[in-house]
Amino acid sequence: MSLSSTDPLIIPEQPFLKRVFGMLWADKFAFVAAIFLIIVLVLAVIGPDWLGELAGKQNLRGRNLAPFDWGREWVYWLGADALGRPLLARIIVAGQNTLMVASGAVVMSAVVGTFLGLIAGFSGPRVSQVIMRLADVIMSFPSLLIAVIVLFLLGSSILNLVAVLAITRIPVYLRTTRAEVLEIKERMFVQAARVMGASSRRILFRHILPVVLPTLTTLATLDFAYVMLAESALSFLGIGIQPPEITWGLMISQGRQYLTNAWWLSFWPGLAIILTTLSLNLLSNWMRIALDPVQRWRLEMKGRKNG
Amino acid sequence: MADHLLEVRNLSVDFFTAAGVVHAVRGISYHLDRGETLAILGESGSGKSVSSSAIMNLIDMPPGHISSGEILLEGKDLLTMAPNDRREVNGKRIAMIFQDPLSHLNPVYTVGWQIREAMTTHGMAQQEAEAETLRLLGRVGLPEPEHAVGKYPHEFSGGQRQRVMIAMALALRPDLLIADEPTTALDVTVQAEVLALLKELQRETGMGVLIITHDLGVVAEIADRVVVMEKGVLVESGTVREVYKNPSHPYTKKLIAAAPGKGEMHRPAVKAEPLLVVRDVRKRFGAFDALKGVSFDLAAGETLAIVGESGSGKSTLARMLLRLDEPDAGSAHWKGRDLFKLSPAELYKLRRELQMVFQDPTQSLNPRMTVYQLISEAWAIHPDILPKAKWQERVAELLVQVGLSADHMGRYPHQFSGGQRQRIAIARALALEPRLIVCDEAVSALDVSVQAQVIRLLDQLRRDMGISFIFIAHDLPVVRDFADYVMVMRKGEVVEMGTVTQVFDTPREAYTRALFAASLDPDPDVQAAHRAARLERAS
Amino acid sequence: GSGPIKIVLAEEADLLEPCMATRSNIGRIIMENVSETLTELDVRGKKGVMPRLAEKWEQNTDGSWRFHLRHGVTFSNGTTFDAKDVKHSFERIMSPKNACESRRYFGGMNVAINIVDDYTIDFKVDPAQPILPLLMSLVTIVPEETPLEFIREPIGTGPYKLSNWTPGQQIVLSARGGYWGEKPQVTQATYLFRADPAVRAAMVQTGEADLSPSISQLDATNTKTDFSYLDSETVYLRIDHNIAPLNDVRVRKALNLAIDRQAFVGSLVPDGAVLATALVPPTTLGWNPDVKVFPFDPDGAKKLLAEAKAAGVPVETPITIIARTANFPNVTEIMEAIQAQLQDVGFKVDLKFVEVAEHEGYYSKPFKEGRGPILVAASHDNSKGDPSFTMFFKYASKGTQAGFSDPKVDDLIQRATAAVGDERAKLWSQLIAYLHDDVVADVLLFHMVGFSRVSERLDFKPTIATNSMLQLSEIGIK
Amino acid sequence: MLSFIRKRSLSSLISLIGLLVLVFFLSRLTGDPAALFLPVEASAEMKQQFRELHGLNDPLLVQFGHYVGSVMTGDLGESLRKARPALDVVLEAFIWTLWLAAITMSLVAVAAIVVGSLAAFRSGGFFDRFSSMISLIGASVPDFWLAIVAIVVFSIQLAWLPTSGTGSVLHWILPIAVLFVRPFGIIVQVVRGSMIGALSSAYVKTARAKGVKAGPIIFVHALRNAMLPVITVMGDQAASLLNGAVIVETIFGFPGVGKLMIDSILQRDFNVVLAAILVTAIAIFIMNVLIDLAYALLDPRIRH
Ligand SMILES: Nc1ncnc2c1ncn2[C@@H]1O[C@H](COP(=O)(O)OP(=O)(O)OP(=O)(O)O)[C@@H](O)[C@H]1O
Ligand SMILES: Nc1ncnc2c1ncn2[C@@H]1O[C@H](COP(=O)(O)OP(=O)(O)OP(=O)(O)O)[C@@H](O)[C@H]1O
Ligand SMILES: [Mg+2]
Ligand SMILES: [Mg+2]
Repeated sequence: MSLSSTDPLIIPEQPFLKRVFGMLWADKFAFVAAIFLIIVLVLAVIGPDWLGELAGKQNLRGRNLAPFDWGREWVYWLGADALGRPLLARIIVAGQNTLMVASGAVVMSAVVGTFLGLIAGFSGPRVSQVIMRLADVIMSFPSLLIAVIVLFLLGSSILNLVAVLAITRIPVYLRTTRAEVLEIKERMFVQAARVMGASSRRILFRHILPVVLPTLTTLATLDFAYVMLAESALSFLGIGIQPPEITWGLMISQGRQYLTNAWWLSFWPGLAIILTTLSLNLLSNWMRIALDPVQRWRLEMKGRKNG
Repeated sequence: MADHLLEVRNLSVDFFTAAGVVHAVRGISYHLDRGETLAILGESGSGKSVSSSAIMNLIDMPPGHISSGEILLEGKDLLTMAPNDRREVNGKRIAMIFQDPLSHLNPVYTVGWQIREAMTTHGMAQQEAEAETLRLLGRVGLPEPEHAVGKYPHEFSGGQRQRVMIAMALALRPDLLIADEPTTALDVTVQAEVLALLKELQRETGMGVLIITHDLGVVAEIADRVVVMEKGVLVESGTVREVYKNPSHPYTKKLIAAAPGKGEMHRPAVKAEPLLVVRDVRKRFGAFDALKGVSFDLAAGETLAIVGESGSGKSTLARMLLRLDEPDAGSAHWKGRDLFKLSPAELYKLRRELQMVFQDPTQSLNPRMTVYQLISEAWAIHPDILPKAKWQERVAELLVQVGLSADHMGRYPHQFSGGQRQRIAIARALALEPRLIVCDEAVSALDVSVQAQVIRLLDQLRRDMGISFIFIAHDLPVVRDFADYVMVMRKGEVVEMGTVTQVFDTPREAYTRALFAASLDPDPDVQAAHRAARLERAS
Repeated sequence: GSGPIKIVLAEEADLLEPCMATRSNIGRIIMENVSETLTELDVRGKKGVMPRLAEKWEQNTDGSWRFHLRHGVTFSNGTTFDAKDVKHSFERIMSPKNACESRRYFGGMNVAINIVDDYTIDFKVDPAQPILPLLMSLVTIVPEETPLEFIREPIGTGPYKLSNWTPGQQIVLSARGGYWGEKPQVTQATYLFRADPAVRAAMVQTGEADLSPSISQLDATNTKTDFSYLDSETVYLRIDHNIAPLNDVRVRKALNLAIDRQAFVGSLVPDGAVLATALVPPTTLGWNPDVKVFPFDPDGAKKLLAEAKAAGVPVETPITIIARTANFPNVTEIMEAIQAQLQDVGFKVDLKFVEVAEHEGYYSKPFKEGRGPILVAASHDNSKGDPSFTMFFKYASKGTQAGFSDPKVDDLIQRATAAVGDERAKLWSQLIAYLHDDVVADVLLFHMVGFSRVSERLDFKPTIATNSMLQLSEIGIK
Repeated sequence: MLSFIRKRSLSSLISLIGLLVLVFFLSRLTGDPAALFLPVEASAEMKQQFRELHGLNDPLLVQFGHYVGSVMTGDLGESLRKARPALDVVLEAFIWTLWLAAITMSLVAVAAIVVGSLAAFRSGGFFDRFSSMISLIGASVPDFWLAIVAIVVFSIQLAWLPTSGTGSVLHWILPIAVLFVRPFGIIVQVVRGSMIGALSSAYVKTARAKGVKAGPIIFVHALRNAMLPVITVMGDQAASLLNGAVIVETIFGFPGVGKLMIDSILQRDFNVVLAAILVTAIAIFIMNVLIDLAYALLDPRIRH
């Protein structure tokens, strides 16, 4: 006997991808952001092979060419840099290194930080103390010093740079996660899971992590911008990525001295960073809603109306 | 004719969900006058809470949507009122007691602060509000109000939280009080006090009371009129007597017929080898002795009901048996091993044998998991119980067993009514096929017909599979129907313990007798007689 | 007129120690303003070494130098200046109890000082030092009471005394009474420090400062206030001759021919910069006008490379250019362009930017074992008028930055150092030509140009020495 | 609480010592200060003398022993570059940074919480979109860019504010404004995210049922529940202001500890680096203790 009280108008569940697309379509900003990011990704993958040569082609007579000269080849539409190299091409080519460094550092720090944070929040006071004091140490270790030490001892390479940037960002994730875990683990559903015999691992990853995740995603997307800029600061000090490699951060720091004379040198790569961060953030806000059952109707409803 | 205090006309509420539109309330109408008490009875999930939320303007819109109707407060439509005026109405003119006190209290503020705020928001001076808070907490029967005001919600027992909710709602002496299952977590003596308090206030201020309840006894005790809902539709209305004596709609008939407390009492067999031996368990919270030495035995296939005063330590005891809190002293031997001394690894192995249904269902369900995930998690943790291919089928089966339907599987907890959530929690506990289930007020939010169904289910499991139950409840008729042994608790101590027949038929202790005396009868006539007798005793 | 001025500098002086005044960030503030020297090099005219605290000097018959000191000079602490102070100053510089950097100019010399009387002093140097009077322009004079350790409050005989020093914020010098010389127009100078060139330029523009000796070429847009001046910095690529393929002269020549130096001028290097044929600027003694800049000849370079390759030189080996960020303006772009130009003729070139400590590791001996062929981009400053401050360190076998060792070079340096007058000039000229044409010691690039912004209320023209010394008494107020 | 602070101080002390040991050894592996202090032309002999003078020739362990010995007596050594006690140098600079960070973070906290909360209250609305856009741009704009543009606009074009330096209240405006932007951008987003969750909880419904106004619902009921991650991220931002406001300090000629630290690191002025790290680390440790206290203060469930 079923005492089911309501008989909802059952609409069959759509396949997963279609549902995601529907939800994405429902948030036009996120949709545009996703498209933008896909383009950026694709360009990052093919950029160096496609435009690498062009991006390195110097022309001292065409230095600091102003942007918006539609008469020229399209790669010059955003102007040229101090060596007359086409900025648009350079931005596209630089995308690869930039995304590699930024996503490498962000993912590494987020994963390690979150993991340690989960442990610190969930385990006994002793382990937690050790982890937290470690975080304190990293937090008060100036990032530049870490950079100098690591890059001096291990040599400069993209991987080492990623490691340096990642180390310095670990404490935020660690502390945020721990703080949230401390609160969430007191919630009843966590206790319910424990009663069912769920292992600590399961409780951490299935019950606690999903609640912390939205905050962490927000942080991570913001850190994307942070890491790109930090990388540019390191380059500026002579450690980190150096020409002829290019990243957006490096382009910004190279354009720095031309700020008042040729704004476009650092403006366009800056814009690239801003747009990427913005897109990531729009997408992470969207994801936050899409992953939250209590909020999800916002997307599903609109998706339905439109589609 | 003057306007009614409250008139609901043709109200319909829909919810948007991924699986489609849920018509939670469909064109219901009723009214309520000053000084009157209207009870809404109905099956769990029939739209009672939703319709009252609509009156309070608390439905999230969207995904909710009031598709038709008017809600008139003294002739003025609340649905079309300007937001600022509307806000003034809440708290001051209409107040609400929520069904699920834990999640409805702000975890980071003291209860005193939260009650005071109701008053200061509407212009009362701080000092006055403080005094009033103390008075209110005293009136709802919370012990040591001076102490209680400074405590946080998580430091209270379920019933105590409910009383905090009540105090908060009564703070401004509203014209209309909406009480959504206000007494489910209260023991009968406190329940009686609270109901008396409502009546008294009603007399003083002419307050109209809209009470949502499953307890026919409460209806008989307090209500003037009653409406019955089923599947979002209002199926019957009338005075309490009319409806009880002459139900016209089949659902109403079924409901009244299902009222507990009429069947045979269990007669437990001679004591078998005890499965669980609890000895002298003690627990302190700060300076407060929550448990002062509790001991009992429990054998396989037996049900021990724990009844007693709200705040007497029942949930605390349950939580300690499951090692969610650490006891200060005592032992609990499960199949000869002391639960309190097990290492985490050993405990893990025992987990699937001991399960618990929590008192606050909302909070005990992970809001990010669907019903399917919630229930099947049991098997993900203990893969040997059921192969993955069968999960879907078994979840559906369990849902139907507890009176839900298979197509609820993809929904999330927030999309359910209080009673439905409670059933999900029960289904989850059953999924593990444990040896012992601790049910902390597990059926209190269910309407009597579903309650009967669930009790039957549990009883059957007990018989067929030898599952033991520790059944914490306030509802004495349910206890009477289901328990083998009854343990009465008060102030952290066991007052009386015995077989169900012994405790119910020949209670030894005064407190136990007081409990029975305060118990309510679903028959309005019987209840009226009780009331008269009580008044006589009092005077 | 007269009055106070404000000067904004790029780099703060972390010390105001007189014996460190040869370091530019310190010297710019105290050299000849607070602490004076016996002699002074004329950088505006062609007068060479001029008297300052010494009125005149001559070489004794035994080869020692005798200085006749000025009478009536007092230190800002009131004590009188005499020969004892000079002796103490010199000994202080040579003392191992401190890290005075002027000591480096007297490396390898034995100096015996003999006080003849209060105002006469003899310096006997072994080996003989024909340019001792010039060297004395680097020795700041402190009172004899000055301890050997570094001091925080410089006392000197100069026209100014330190009146306020708030580390991180400002240093104030005020004119003092009792100065032996002419009273300067500037009564007080406040030094401010801003690392960013755009900010320095802006400060003069808004009136927050009156003088900024170094601004960026890009900001030098106002002809009324902005001046360019040859700033004695010479930019070059130091070649490490020890490692193939750079040990082959054809390869080194090819490097030189491959670079289009002229194309840089007016683009990445300001107009007014001079293509270098020597590591010392044209104002230096013995600078050789006959040495010609390598032409831009990519075909010639290719040909040389091919020849070298045919001779079995591993020209394919990747060569690394080591450069330091912010070493000189546009260093990144210049190095990238050079890299591209070298690659155009067929070199394999990597570019590596490092921070200052690492750069130093590549630039100076001992060189790292197992290094590949490297070119170190560096900038060298010699405004002292004599090549000896350069040649030994950069080219002698024992020189700390020398990338090769050549007996003929060693010999020329040794002889030139000991020579005087025209002979000295001739030898230096020879050395310069030999280094450039025969050894092809390094890839010389430019003598750089600096820009300064001077408020219109000041009357001041920067000179080649402005980098290391900024004499307030030379600043006029309109 | 006192015992909590005592315990925390003790464990912080241990990690502080660990930090110093780590920095001491690692930094000494990164090159020779003699080569940087002396001009490139300096002879090997001079370099040797310099090292002798500063005890840099001893084996690392001996150097460490000396250092520990002098630290015990409260002496953190001399700055190689400045020939002054390293601690004096650092403290002088640290005061500036502390003020800069404190003022900036206070402004950021207030502004970001207000903006983020309001954005969350009407999430998806115009204000939300607008403030998100602004804050994200803020979070991804390079600070030197902002600094130079601010100087060009406010000091040169409009001539309202001094370009740089210290002295008057006006001098503080631009540096603070520039420092403000990034943490503001980040914290707005964190507040927003956290608040969306808090605003949809049941207790907010209770507050609405009590007739509480929107203001208190947001800032009293929801905010306190949403504060945990916000405080953490604020702490992180404050920490990076405490040891990393380099660009702003450099451009605006602000005599803070960030620039000092960078210079000392690049010049291998070890004693200053160690002293600077010690001072900022103590500040950061104190801040972290305060943050942990704040957690407990904000959420009674965390108090044990
Ligand atoms: N946000 C929501 N989304 C979808 N369905 C919902 C939502 N909220 C409530 N419902 C559905 O509306 C119906 C009515 O719920 P309501 O809470 O009013 O029940 P109830 O009568 O109070 O039951 P109970 O006695 O169990 O508390 C239920 O079937 C529930 O599943
Ligand atoms: N964390 C805590 N801190 C302080 N006191 C607590 C805490 N938890 C429970 N208590 C107190 O312990 C007593 C017993 O609580 P418990 O929840 O066991 O009561 P109960 O018998 O289950 O009552 P109810 O029937 O109302 O649910 C109550 O007085 C409660 O205030
Ligand atoms: Mg309900
Ligand atoms: Mg309870």
